[in-house]
Amino acid sequence: MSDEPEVTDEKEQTLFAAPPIAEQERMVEAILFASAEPVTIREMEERMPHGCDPAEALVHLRKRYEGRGVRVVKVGEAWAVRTAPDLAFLMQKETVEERKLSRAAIETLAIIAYHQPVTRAEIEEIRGVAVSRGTIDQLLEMEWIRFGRRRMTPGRPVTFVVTQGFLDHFSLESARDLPGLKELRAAGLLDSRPLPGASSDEDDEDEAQTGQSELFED
Amino acid sequence: MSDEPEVTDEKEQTLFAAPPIAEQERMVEAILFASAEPVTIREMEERMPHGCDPAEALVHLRKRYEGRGVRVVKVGEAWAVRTAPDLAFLMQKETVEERKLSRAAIETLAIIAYHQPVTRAEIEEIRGVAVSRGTIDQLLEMEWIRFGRRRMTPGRPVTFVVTQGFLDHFSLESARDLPGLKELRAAGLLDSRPLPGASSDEDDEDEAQTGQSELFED
Amino acid sequence: MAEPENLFQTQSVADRLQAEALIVDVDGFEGPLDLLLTLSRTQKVDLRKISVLQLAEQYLAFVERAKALRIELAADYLVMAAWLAFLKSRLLLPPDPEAEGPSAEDMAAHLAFQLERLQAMRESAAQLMARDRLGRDTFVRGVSEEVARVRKITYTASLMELMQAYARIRTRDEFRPYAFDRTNVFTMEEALDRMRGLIGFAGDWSELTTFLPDGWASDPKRRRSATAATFAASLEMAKQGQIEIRQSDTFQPISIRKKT
Repeated sequence: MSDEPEVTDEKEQTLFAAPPIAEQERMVEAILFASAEPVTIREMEERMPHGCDPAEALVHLRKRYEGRGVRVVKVGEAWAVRTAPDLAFLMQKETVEERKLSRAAIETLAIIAYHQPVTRAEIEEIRGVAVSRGTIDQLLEMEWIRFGRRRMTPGRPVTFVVTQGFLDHFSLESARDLPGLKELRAAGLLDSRPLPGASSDEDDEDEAQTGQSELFED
Repeated sequence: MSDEPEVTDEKEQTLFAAPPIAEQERMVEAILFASAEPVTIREMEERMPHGCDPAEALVHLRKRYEGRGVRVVKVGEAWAVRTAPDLAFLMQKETVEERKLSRAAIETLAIIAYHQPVTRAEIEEIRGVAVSRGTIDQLLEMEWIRFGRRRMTPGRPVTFVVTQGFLDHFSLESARDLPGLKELRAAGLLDSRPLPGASSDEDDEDEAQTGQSELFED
Repeated sequence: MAEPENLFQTQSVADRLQAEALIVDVDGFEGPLDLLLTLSRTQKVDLRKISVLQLAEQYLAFVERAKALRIELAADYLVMAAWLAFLKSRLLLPPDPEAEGPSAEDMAAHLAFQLERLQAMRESAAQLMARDRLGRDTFVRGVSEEVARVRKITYTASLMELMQAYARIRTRDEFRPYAFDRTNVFTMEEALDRMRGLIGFAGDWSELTTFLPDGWASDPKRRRSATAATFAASLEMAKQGQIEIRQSDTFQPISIRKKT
């Protein structure tokens, strides 16, 4: 284009000189951002204009991201941008799903509420079936039941009692406010009448009541 | 947060105070870097601690990335980090071969973008030719257009509008930023003038006008 | 761009190709408006100053050519041709003050508007496609992190459910599953089997009660069941024409005998 040597010199210099380091830093930034895999210095060099020094640009870039929400990290021989570890919690979204308590769990809970403090063996006796470990764990985790005092009987079994959280959930002042069987029946909450001749549940009732009053005397 | 700040005691303030804005900026940075898709303010809010103001943090963050290798861009109602367009030459490796769009598809897309919400009949009237089912399907499949509200005219025809994906693809903050939109509107070229004498679709007309002005007015 | 008259008689290969491309478009999907827009470019004026009359003539000439060359034109091209012919005649004739409907000028203006609008959309489409495009000019994050969905399950139960559960347990013993008592039931099938075996021996009238099985006559419950079953069986056999039944009066003993 121009024959004048001094102009050529200048032109050549601009043509072949590497971009300023700030510009190189931008390039490295864009490359690291868009790459699915960590990028080696060599790979950066291949992609950047002739004469670039990605290693030096990286030093600047790394500094720039110090303390930021993302960081420039070395992965083996390559480089990548990663979320700052202290912000990992942002990468999850909590969704709350409400489910009905299983029949086993609600029955176990009911027995504990009516008979507390009650041992696992006693729960099983009342329910007539074994109580799975998972059911108890679930209720403990929900913080609706907790461990009570150990029973002073052979084996010193642990007992379960209901918690304040349980009372709050069911809007009860205390477990004593739970209606007895007779009241449940009077309120039509029992679908059944006792069979004629079947042993009356009066005793049951009494027992439950006794159990309860015992429990709540402290 | 509180309506009566003077009543709120110090303890409560520390307990419920949002993180400092610099910290919020880091969080927004991490969230945007981690996502290929634009993220709405609302989504950020859901993931950030209570009381955060991602919109304000974004103002700072956007400024911070001005002139960098990556930029914080607004895409409709959402935000994303994208590489600076002048560095595209570094990204040959990342370029995805794009399905070639037919001339009919490109024109149809432009008509939907500039005239939205627009019915199929209106597109056909502008192009002077039937729009093939495949063209609309292709644009829907690319998630560049979606169905808008039905037009409240006889037959209740469906309308088409462009999507956030469209804005993202063409680096548009909103449909208002379409190139030449203002000039086209000033020249009356976005009106859907009926053929003189063909009065049957007067109602259509009015609605279409309202739709557009609604959409593009600020 | 070739003059429309020349579209079908050009000599150069390039022109011929161009003409063919236009014909393909005519056959294809671009439509009469696209053809008009293409023809309008020969006027080398702003679309706003276009001569619609001239354009109509160009279009009609094109359609004539196509017909002469036996090119099948789609219906909408012919509709447009008819409309343009009408428009042309209206533009050439002095306006009829009695005429209803839009004036020729309005119609011509509308056509010019349509062409201008289509042209504007073409240009906008080109501008749009020339913008910075994601995946070509700008790029998304290479390693996107999925937002882990932490699903937290909370369980719930109502006080009613709690009380009902308790009541269910405590009253469980009051119930036992219902089982049909079969030990004291003599079925009709059994009675039929028995009767079929016995009837051969009863040539004369015999009382139904004599057919009751052994051990079913004493206990009232068993007798009722056996009597009912035997009676039902005898009705069935009578229906089949195997026996006859007789009863002298209400509540009198029922007798049966083999039908001869």
